[in-house]
Amino acid sequence: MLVAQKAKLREILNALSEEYQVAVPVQREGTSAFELYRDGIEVMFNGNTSISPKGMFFPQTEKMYGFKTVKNTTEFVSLPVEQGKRLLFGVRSCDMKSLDCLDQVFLTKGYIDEFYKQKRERTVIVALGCNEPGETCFCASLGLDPQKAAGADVHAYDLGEVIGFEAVTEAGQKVLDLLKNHLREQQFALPPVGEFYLKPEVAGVPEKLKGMFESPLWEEIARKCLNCGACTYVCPTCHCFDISQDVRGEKGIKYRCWDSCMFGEYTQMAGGHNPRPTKKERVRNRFMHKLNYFPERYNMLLCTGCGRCLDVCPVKMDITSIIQQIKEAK
Amino acid sequence: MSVNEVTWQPKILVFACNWCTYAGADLTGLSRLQYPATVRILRVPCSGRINPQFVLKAFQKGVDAVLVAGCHPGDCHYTTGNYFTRRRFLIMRRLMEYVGLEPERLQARWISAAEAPKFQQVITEISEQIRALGPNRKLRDEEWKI
Amino acid sequence: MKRVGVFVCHCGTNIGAVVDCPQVAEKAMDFPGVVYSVDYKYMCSEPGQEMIKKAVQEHRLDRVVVASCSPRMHERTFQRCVEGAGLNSYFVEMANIREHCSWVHAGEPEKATEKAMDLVKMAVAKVVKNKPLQKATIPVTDRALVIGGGIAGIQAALDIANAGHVVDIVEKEPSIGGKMAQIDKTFPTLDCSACILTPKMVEAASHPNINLLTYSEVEKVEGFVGNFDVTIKKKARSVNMDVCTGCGLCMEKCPKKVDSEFELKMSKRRAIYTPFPQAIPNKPVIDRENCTYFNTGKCGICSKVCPAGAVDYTQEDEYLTRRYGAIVVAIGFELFDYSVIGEYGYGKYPDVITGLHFERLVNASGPTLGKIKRPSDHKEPKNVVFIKCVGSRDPAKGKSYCSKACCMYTAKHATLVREKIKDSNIYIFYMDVRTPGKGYDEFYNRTREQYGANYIRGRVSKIYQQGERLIVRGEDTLLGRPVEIEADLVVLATAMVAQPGAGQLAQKLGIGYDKDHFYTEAHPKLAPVETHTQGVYLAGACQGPKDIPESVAQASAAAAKVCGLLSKREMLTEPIVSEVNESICAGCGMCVAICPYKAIELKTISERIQGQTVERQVASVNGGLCQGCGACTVACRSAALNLKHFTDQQILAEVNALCL
Amino acid sequence: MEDLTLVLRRTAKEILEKGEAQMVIGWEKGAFWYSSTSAFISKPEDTERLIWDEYCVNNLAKYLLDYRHKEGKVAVFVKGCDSRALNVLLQDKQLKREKILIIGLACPGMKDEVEARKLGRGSSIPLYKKCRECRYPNALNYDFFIGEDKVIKEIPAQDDFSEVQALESLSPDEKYNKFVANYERCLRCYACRNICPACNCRECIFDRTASGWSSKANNVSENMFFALTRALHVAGRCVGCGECERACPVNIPIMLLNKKIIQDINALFGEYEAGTDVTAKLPLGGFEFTDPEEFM
Amino acid sequence: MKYAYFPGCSLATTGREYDMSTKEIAEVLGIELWEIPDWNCCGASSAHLTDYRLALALPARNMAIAEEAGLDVAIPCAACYARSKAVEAAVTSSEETREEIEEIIERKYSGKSKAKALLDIMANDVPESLITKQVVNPLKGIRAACYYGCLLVRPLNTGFDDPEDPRSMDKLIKVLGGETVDWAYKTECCGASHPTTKRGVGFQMLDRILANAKEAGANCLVTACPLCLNNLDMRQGQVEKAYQKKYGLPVYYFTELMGLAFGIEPAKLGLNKHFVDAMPLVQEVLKLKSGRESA
Repeated sequence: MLVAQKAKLREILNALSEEYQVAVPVQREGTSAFELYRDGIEVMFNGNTSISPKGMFFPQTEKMYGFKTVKNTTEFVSLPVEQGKRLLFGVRSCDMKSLDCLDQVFLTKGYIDEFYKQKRERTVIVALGCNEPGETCFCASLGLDPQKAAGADVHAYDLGEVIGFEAVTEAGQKVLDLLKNHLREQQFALPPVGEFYLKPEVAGVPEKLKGMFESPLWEEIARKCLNCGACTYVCPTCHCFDISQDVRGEKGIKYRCWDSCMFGEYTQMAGGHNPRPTKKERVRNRFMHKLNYFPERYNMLLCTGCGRCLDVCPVKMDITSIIQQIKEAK
Repeated sequence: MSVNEVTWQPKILVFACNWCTYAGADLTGLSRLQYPATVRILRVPCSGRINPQFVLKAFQKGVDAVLVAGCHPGDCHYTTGNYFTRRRFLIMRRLMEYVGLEPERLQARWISAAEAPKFQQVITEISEQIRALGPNRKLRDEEWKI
Repeated sequence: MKRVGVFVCHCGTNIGAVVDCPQVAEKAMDFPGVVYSVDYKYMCSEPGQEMIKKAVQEHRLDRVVVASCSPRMHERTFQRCVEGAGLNSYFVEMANIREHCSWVHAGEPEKATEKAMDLVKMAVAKVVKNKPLQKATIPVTDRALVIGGGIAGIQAALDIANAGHVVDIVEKEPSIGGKMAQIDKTFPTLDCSACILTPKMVEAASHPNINLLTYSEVEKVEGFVGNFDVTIKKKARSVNMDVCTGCGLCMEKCPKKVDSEFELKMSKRRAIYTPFPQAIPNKPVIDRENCTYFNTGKCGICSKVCPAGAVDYTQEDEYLTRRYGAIVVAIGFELFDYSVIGEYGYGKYPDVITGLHFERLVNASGPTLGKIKRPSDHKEPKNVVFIKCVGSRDPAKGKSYCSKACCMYTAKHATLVREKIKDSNIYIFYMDVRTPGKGYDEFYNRTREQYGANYIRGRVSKIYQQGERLIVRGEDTLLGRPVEIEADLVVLATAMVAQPGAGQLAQKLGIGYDKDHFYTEAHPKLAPVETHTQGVYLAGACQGPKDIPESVAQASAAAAKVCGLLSKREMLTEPIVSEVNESICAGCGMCVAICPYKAIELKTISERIQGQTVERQVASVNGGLCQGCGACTVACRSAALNLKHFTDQQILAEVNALCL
Repeated sequence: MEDLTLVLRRTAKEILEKGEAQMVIGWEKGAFWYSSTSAFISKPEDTERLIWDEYCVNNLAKYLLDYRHKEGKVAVFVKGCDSRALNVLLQDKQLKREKILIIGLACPGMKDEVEARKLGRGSSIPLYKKCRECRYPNALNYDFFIGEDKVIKEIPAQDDFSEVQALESLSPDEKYNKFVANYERCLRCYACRNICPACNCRECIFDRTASGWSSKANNVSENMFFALTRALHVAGRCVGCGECERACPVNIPIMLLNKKIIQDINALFGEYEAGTDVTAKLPLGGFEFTDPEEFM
Repeated sequence: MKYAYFPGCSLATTGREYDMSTKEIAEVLGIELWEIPDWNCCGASSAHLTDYRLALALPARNMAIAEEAGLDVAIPCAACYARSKAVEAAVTSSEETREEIEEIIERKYSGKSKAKALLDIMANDVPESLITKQVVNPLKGIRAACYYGCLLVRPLNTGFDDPEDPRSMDKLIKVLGGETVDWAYKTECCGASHPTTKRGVGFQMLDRILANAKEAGANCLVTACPLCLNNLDMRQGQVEKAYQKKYGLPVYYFTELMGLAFGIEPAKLGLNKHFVDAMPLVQEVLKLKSGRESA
């Protein structure tokens, strides 16, 4: 395994910055997220970020195109698009899995989302293995390996004083080649993964949900819910968006921005009708989508066990307990 | 609107009530009292109609200063509208200052229909203050230019 | 897409000499929605207006912006102009490029031109969001209500009735007449008050267009201008008015004697009574609180002696609801209760009285039959002290205002004392003597010079009883020394204060009142008899202290306003009013508290929510009452309220346009 | 508090058995030892789930809105701050008093769950800042009260505005930079709004882009517009329960804005403590002729 | 009950009996009086004739010491009370004044400690039941003209009683079993220093007070002010001589009468220290009581 002293990470990231636009997990003001790397910035090693790296590929607000009206005719104006290679350092297994989910949505089944694709294609990902699961983590229950993130270009391992690297893809190999002078070969065994506190049993749940659309369970589960969008906005897999425009006089910009199925106006129709008028329907949709519709369509859960939603939920809605309740429901 | 340092001129939005300040501004014109061409007056029926959110929006969209103006207390055409204005903007001005807006950029004055010299003086004064402060960038939503 | 036409006016050289009007017109073509733009010498002239009308037709314009002078000058002109072109009159906006531009930036033509463009841009942004508004008509009920049957109420009622409208007078006492009926003589002419009042009372009672509702009070007021639904409580008189002949036998025979309110407790009346001999209607009522029959079930003498069988112990309070087009409030005043003032003995000295007591003491039909006798021992006083401004101009213990009539009535009292008691001495303590009024100052001077009243400029610091006399201690500020007078009688010119129930009545009517509970006129100079509630007018001292001539003048003014309103079958209402989006309104009621016109109330609506019918409250704007100030819209957090023609969206559009 | 849990269960059970309410809203244990969460109990036997411990921070008052159009009564447990919140809902005419059964509690102060997770079980966990400053630990408006002693802590004489004042003393640019730093990370998930008892509009203007007030776009300018507008909307009605701050997934010190306004209302229009008196006139729902005059 | 106690200069000199009786009754009622250590003159009228700030600073210092101890201040003398109340009002109504005064006295005084007239405490703060319980000699035979003087209840809105017709002392005397008369000179000026410097003016003022009390049927005057007592008691003989009248009205501090009612030995109350012999009426009260007891 190629390793480097943790203390050398700064040099490594500086070296990578010469080739890539690098983003790293950073802690700030009691919260954490991926930020563009600047020399000297402290990289967060403990646990996962509060905000997932989803926005790197699917930003919360994304301009699509501009337009201009001149004397009753409309012209389109293309907007500058950021180019160049990017590198994401420190993506965890769960978030790696979420990119798999997003890839399914944005790149398969005959529809390609150019905005997503452009960003995805110019990004190399160095995943960082988890040794000690967080209190709200449950990726292992969903079949993920917390130490080796599937789909990453490079696997990095936290080995105490040192960091280990293994290239998985060709792009990953290029990254390590770049770091030749900073890495040395040394044998290391991966430390054992710690115990998970949350262990939902997800087997059979997607199938069981098929018959549970009218279950009284949803009403009960939904009672707590405030219908805020915190869970959906921190979720690495939620990918709903709304298209809107900002018009200033004769010019304007079309943009898309994250939307949340928890919001009342999410399914509001032009005529005022709302097929999901109360939180019962909204909560049901959220979990049906994650645990039934998505698996049916893409053959994978729309949940990666990152635990962010149960961490941020102000009223402690807990997907693991909901999975349990579904299992136990008659 | 983007800020061009060279050609920049202060852009001051005045919310004026129809009965006192707007009429006062009319009288300023009738009296040919000159003031800088930095202000644009937006007519509302009563200063009580001025929603503090209008002020926020104006700063977002790019004005350099806002003047909220209406009848003197006791003179409101609608009896009490300006008393509500007073309460709302006592809070609003302090809040804006608290988040970092320079106090000169949001001002409130009572200007009656007869106070043309006062209107002239207030506008001149604010224009000078804003010219000294330079363009406002705070709260501004500049993302949407093409 | 809207089709906006922009018309830029040069106003001769007023605008054109500074602002480059053709350039403004040209630039306007770039603004979203503008399909036609032109400049012209005089937009408001006949040819100018014709030009607009023609352009509307030729270019299929549906919105018009006129960039010219102040809308306060010509908005109506251009509204009529576009109306003439077949558009809704609210489809025109004006950009004020004269008063707000060319005239004030004369030395900066370039900047002025740039500003003119901005102003046009703002107007265009607004006008495309203008909605068609219609002036609505509301029916006007041809009937007026006068609340209060004093001289102001009577005068207003007579004037309205003489113009051919039906009027109801509601009076809480058993008789109309009010305070003026208690007064002996009127200044400055010294003619007898009853002699000039009584004919008016009779006229009111016999007028075919006037209905008297005495011993009645206003219970509830609903509705709005032209259509007030007023519930009136007619208190049980216990005497059948239709049958009673007013012979007075019952009053003679009634064994129960009670202090007379009319005589300020200085003499007695019976439990079945009319307040005074000339009362109108001159038919008695039973004071149930004091009547032996009502208290013990025994007696019943009045019923037995009544030749007409009019006494009816079983009568009950009656409520009637009538619709009125207009209301005149004339509830008058009360006198300041001087018993809160320690210097004057907290009301414990019987020979310290008010001016109104004095009126009764000097009145030929009063308790002393016109002989001035002091209450304690019925002796004729020799030294009489008058103290003015008792409770007036005294923010510490009374009211801060001047009661206006006291200087004159005190002078009148002084002359009356001197006329009736030749060897009397008069001392008048005053702060200032205020006598603006026709013949007033002459009267005051006569009081001093001819009648020899001693005017002492200063306040009284203490009155106390010493033996049979009252020692009045004060200061003569002109001589700069204390004075002490041994008085037989002290007459206080107590302040005029609002009626005790004035506040509650104001709340029922939705009109404003000041800190002293006097009713607030709509404008102190230009709308002195109107209130902020359309259709409710003020007359007399309920609006502020007044003497008789002023009350009568205001009453006639109020009557003129009422006649103006009632002369039409229906009236137009301004369409610029607030409106509620009920689906958004949460019914918090913040707007209700804020509206100065009581135009908003909460109403209950029922709607289907998820297959279930629920009732909830929402705000509801009464377009007849709303004056369009828009204060409510700001209080509405969810923006369920909006002001037509000045909507959030319209104002935001102007803000946005300015910032482009 | 152990004992009170039993009283609380018994009370809830009685209420349901006697049919005094259709549902009882209280707290139950969440996934972790330091998390307690709202519980909705409608069967007597389920009352065993209810608990009362030092993590019952969740303000339950706003849940009542979900049941305002339902038949029958709902019972709710309230601490001091919840009680003030409930009063605001009553003041705003969003609830009918007769449809709610309020069970008052004396609150010893709630422990900070973020700290709890950090410090671990068994260590001494500090109270939430808002609890340390709390002046009304006891429910103010209730049908009956659970617990013997009402005042169970030393109550500060005044709200603590030191953080507000520290911020006020900075230069305009310093203040603005802090403001930007805080709201740059706002997700506009509206958790703060949705948990806030003073945010009780039927439809928020931020949920109606058609109103023209807000766009859905997330940028710091729009985020600041949201923050300032919400602060103005709850002005005079914020009870200081701090739930907005607790709910924020990105840890924005939202109360800094609310407390600023509370401080200014006190100074300008006289002391006013939202939610302590249902009959009080709202500071921004009225005015005094004698209000400070600085617009001359 | 605990108060800081500010006796003031008079109580250490001409008004000794006021101080003595105050301490005696306080003990009986269980009121702890903590004499302000190192107290200074309230400034009386001389200070505020000299300088506005001096007039506030002098009493402020006393009040500040009491505030440090967290106590309200019990003040027997009417002038001391008026000055101390004035500074309390000044610092609470103006931040600027407070800062200025604090700078002068080099202490903090926020106005939190309140100046309280001793009469106010006895009439309003001490529960009536507590006083009734202590009465062993009801004041039968006392027909008092309660004399409040000019300072105790003025100016308007600061005092504890009606400035035109104060009644707190009347109430107290009645609780003690005495009678009071309604008279007109309750709040008139006693002449202050005029009886010393301008006898003509001063004596006339005293004469009117005494005459009005007598006329109203009083057999004694009761006061809460050492200067008033001084004038009415010490000068009474001179006034009688000047106007060829005979009044013979003893003048008591209300505290003395409280002490008398509580059964405290008259000498301990200073009742033997008066110019107009105060003892005969005292004896009468005691006699009436023993008469009642023997009967």
